[in-house]
Amino acid sequence: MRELTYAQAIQEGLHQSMWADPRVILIGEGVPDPKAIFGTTAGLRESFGPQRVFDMPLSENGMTGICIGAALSGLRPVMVHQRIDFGLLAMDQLVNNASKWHYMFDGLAHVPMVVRFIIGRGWGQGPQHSQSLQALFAHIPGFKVALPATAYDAKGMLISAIKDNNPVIFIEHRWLHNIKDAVPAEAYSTPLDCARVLHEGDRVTVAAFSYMVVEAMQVARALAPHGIRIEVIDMRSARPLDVDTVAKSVRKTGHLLVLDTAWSSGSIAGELVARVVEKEFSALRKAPMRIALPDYPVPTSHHMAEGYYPGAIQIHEAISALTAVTLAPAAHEAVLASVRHSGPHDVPNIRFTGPF
Amino acid sequence: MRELTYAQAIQEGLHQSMWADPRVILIGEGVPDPKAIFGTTAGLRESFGPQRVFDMPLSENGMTGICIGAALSGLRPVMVHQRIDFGLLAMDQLVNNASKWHYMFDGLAHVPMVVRFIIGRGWGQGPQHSQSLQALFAHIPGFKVALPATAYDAKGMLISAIKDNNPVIFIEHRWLHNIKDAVPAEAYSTPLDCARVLHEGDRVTVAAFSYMVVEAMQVARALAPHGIRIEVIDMRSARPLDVDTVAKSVRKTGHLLVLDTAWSSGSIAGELVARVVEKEFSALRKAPMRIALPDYPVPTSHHMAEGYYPGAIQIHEAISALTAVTLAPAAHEAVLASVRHSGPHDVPNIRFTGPF
Amino acid sequence: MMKTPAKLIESYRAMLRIRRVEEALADRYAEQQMRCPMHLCIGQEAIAAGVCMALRRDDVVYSNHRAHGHYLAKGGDLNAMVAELYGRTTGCCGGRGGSMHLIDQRAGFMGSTAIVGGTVPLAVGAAWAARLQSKDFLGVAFFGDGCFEEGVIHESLNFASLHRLPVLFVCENNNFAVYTPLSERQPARPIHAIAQAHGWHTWTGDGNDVEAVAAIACEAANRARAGEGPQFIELETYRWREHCGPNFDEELNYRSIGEIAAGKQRCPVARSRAKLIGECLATEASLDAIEHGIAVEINEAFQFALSSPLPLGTDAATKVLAVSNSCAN
Amino acid sequence: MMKTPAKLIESYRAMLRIRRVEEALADRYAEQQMRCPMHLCIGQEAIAAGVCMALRRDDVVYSNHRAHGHYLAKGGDLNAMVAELYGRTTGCCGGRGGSMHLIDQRAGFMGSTAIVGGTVPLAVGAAWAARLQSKDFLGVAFFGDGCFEEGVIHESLNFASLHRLPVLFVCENNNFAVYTPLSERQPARPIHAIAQAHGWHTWTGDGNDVEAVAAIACEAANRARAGEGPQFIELETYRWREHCGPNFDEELNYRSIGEIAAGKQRCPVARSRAKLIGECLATEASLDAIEHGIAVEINEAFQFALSSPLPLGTDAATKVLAVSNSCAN
Ligand SMILES: Cc1ncc(C[n+]2csc(CCOP(=O)(O)OP(=O)(O)O)c2C)c(N)n1
Ligand SMILES: Cc1ncc(C[n+]2csc(CCOP(=O)(O)OP(=O)(O)O)c2C)c(N)n1
Ligand SMILES: [Mg+2]
Ligand SMILES: [Mg+2]
Repeated sequence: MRELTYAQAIQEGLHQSMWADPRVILIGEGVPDPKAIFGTTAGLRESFGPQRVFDMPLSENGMTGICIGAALSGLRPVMVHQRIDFGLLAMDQLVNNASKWHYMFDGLAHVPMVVRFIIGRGWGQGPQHSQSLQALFAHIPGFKVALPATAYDAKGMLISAIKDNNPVIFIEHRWLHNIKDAVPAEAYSTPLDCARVLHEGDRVTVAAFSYMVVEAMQVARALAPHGIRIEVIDMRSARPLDVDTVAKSVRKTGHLLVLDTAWSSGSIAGELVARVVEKEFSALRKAPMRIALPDYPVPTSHHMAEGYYPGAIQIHEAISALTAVTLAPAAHEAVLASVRHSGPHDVPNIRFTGPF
Repeated sequence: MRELTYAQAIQEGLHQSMWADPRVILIGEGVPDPKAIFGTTAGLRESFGPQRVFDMPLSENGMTGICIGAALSGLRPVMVHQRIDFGLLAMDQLVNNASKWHYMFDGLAHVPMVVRFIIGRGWGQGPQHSQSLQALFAHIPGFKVALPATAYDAKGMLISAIKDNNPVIFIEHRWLHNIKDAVPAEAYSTPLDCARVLHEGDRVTVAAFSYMVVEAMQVARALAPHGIRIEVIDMRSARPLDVDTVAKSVRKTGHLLVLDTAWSSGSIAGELVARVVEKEFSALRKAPMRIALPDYPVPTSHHMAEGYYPGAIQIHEAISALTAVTLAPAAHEAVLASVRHSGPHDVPNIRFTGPF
Repeated sequence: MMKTPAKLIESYRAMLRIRRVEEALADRYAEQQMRCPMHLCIGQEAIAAGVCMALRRDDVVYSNHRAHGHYLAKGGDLNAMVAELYGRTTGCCGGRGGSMHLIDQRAGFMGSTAIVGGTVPLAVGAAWAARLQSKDFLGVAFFGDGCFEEGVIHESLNFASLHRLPVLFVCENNNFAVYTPLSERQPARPIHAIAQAHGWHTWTGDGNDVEAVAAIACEAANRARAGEGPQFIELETYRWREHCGPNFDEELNYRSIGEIAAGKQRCPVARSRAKLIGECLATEASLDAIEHGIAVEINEAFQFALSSPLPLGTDAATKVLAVSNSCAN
Repeated sequence: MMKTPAKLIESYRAMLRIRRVEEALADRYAEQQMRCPMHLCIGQEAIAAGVCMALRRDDVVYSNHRAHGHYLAKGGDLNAMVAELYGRTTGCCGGRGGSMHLIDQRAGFMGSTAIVGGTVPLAVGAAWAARLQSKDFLGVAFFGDGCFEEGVIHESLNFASLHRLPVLFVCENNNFAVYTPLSERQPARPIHAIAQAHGWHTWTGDGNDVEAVAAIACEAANRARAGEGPQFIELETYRWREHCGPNFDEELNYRSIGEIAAGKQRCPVARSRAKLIGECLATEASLDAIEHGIAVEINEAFQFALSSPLPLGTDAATKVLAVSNSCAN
């Protein structure tokens, strides 16, 4: 089976979208530079030329407005920001204009635009370079907010996002960029409003966003040999939230655990917990749980950041608490061993050596 | 008992804070102008002079940064924005700098600053002038987010906010500005982290934010004569969320209804529902509910906006559904009659005649 | 261009029409049926009229909260505008926008919004789209002196200059943002000097002189269309009424009675009329006929609006998201 | 000011110290113990050194992601900086900030941050606070050519000019933002011309000539302190190494080998040394002694850092909110 990394899948999705539709343009700080946004825009200027692939001034709000204006005059811009933290500079144009234009002008116009934001962690990115701000966008009507967790979905959802006539906030976790997955060569669209059951189970529903899907799947695979089957749902989108898929699963499992890469308070994990409870209260056998970041910024020092990011171990613990299942000590050890992060905690893999 | 409107209470809180501490300065578009931010800044330039009370250029992000810099050099700025929508322009300085400065610089410095934002509704303010964006701030560690609902708290919480060494996001609903309450003449501080039980009851816990407290209290008063006592909690702050007070109440009532002035999805109402469920699952007898705005912008036309804002009627209905209490038809009619908004739906009272 | 009497009369008519429409809005606002904030441009009509005289229909205009004049001068539908203020289904936004959100895309009026500075980069984006699609329409942004304080102006000036885009910025300097004078917001230096420093070609003029405005706009538009890069026009003008709402505002005391009187003295409409009559370019009778024609049109527009269907609360739930046809495959 | 040999030697020492510190950081970065993004200013030292020579200790400096030079030149504690990069408790932010977040308030270094443009208005705010508190310290912001594209620059320029604040902006124009040349981001016009249009006094100079830099900064600081308003200094400079990280980056091909060589040719440290020797202002031996002193200091700093305690994960949960003493009553 053909495999690509998530970054390659993004690149391929961009390439095929630009090839299919001459209205698609690509712009962002560093888009055509040698590092090519972690490789996701590699070769695109060479393929489509400087009239469709742009670097840009460090003017996040203005350039967002310029892209909105270009979209309203017939183009389909894809903007890229290397860090979602920079998106805070563009909140005015995104929230006041892009999200509302179609609505407030009675559907007479629309803003077909994709804004790629990269969230992440590790290597001392620190308080201002590794926020996970998806909740800020997920609250806003008029946006679609995509958070693909696999290379397959990264490509398919990006293609959908570019074809979509609404502003789509497309959020990639950096620790996903190097993970491989089977990715068909042809162009394909993945819906922007459906969660996906990645691993079937009956003991507990684990609904995960973005990179937390990876952690959840590790636990699912580690527990399966011990007869504990958990249902892992890759939420894929934060807006709209596919509550139905989760609700259906909860009706089966009776337990809900939600995983997010963001600060816990006010996270989309909280929203999902609330929605499921409002809908499926009687199906729940215990209080739902969520695992997300503690409510403070991440410090830069890797020593101090140790333990900041919950992962497979914490997921495993939460599942044990929810299901009240106790593994035999040896089995328990085996599970822990198989999910433990190998190498330094602040890098996605041992090949990662900085410097950013 | 001495009564002031909420707007007068704000003005008095500002006046007393500036009088007490010469480091306090006040700045905002229109602060010293004839309309004085809905009267909340009236007379302050006259009292404290142009070296402490400032109008400002239309530069929301830059001026926020300038106030942060001033705060770091010894002043205690209070900034005012007539609409929270304009705050979207300042998200970078607020979230990337103000909220994190103390943390990321190891507590060596702090940003004692209050940012007053006005949320609201009515008179065709429309999609870009009446958003209720508290959830965006409530998600961010490092902020305190205050939403006083009474004149008493407006003054007390503003005084606390100004004394606080952290950036405090202080959110006022315009429809509160003209409501009177008993307000002591002397300066007093109200905590920024405590909800308050405004009306005791045992049938259902109604936890409300900002203006929704007014609607909830109408229902509480209307139901009381019929022997239905609901517990109304004025949440007062969105960050930190005083979950304990709500949890305690839910242990008594077994039912939770949360009211917010914002879009439902991703609201602080959702966060509160999730937190209470995570904590008090077994105390809940039914699925908790929330009442908030539908997930789309408000249109400008008052015809089209009719029904957009849920109020006492919907609260009453939700309470009936939660408690499964059916009032006799006459009693039901009496309740409805007493909570129905009088006059046009798009103004807080009939004296309001625009133009903004 | 403006040298012909026909053009002069046309620009007079455009200004007078804006004036009379807004006066009618102001008169009826107290009836409490137009229930939205409304910013009148009475006194500032020459800018809208003069600049739009120089534009083609396919040139795209973006505007701000004070948009009536720009919308009408660009050819926006009057009925749809009045209906919009009344919140009717026939309004240009179906009632969703009100006075601060006007649109008539067929007339090249792409939208006005309520956030100061919000549409400025959109006009640059339009010009960029024109460039990238090898079309020759212009992007035009109208904005005020207060708007010039927003950072997005700087970002827009930089990008447009970098790509030498076919864009026109029209800064209506009425010396106030709400009730705050320019002197409390900006240092004593010309606004256009900053655009110039960014590499824009700049123009200044008396915003009360429609002929002068049109002449500048015409030159500027020609240059922009010819690929000579972005053009910045700063025009002095004066807002006669309150910042927001239908009334005059002498009682607010943020500007002197003398200043207001001097502002009104420079009335662009009266000036144009005086010239037309004084230089025998038009007769009193012909101008009266224009006045009459406008009155009829306005009357019809209000009738149209008031007899248009009311939207329902349930209509508000629609069009939250655009249908994504192209996603169909 | 710079005319005395002592001052020249002092500025040479300041530059050399920055250079050697950063070289040491670069050398050890591969050990993977400094685990955070790190932006070296090697090649740009004359700006930090020259400007800070002109400042008083109580003048407050704000800086950006490329902050080591500014921090050191302003008198920031070397041990605390190196420890910060190693993420130790003794770091200037206790490990919370890393290379992009330096602070030493006693030295008047108020903070550097990772968001481009983020600290620029803070320096203006400091100057405003000085004015309002009748103090005579200056607010100083160091930033790059890329930063100048952010809207917040415009807003900061406007406000500082409006109030004629005692503020110095130092624009380090190294012609690149990451790997993107100025020509792809800004039109061909001088950056400082925009500050000038905002009413700032502007200065330009060769950022490789520490003497020239110090002379300009001295004049500018005097003017600002004397109430003559904000001062903008634009200096040409060159970044020798990769945008972020310890290495050279010829292989990335975003700039030519010739350009890099020419950049290095203008080495401010070598130039200063040549002058000191050439004009007999210092002996080889005395300069070697400086070199040696710096080496010792750096060695000690690394020892200090590496022998400092490691923070714990649990430390991260503290200091999220400031204690609000004044709220006690
Ligand atoms: C970002 C933002 N800040 C503040 C406001 C409130 N506001 C509306 S109009 C206005 C004044 C604008 O002044 P100017 O640009 O000169 O236009 P004018 O009203 O004079 O035509 C202000 C401050 C707003 N709508 N948007
Ligand atoms: C708001 C924002 N946008 C983008 C970035 C990513 N970034 C970090 S440094 C940099 C280049 C800055 O260029 P310049 O200001 O010239 O400083 P230099 O690196 O050349 O010293 C960029 C784009 C950022 N940190 N913040
Ligand atoms: Mg104005
Ligand atoms: Mg640079």
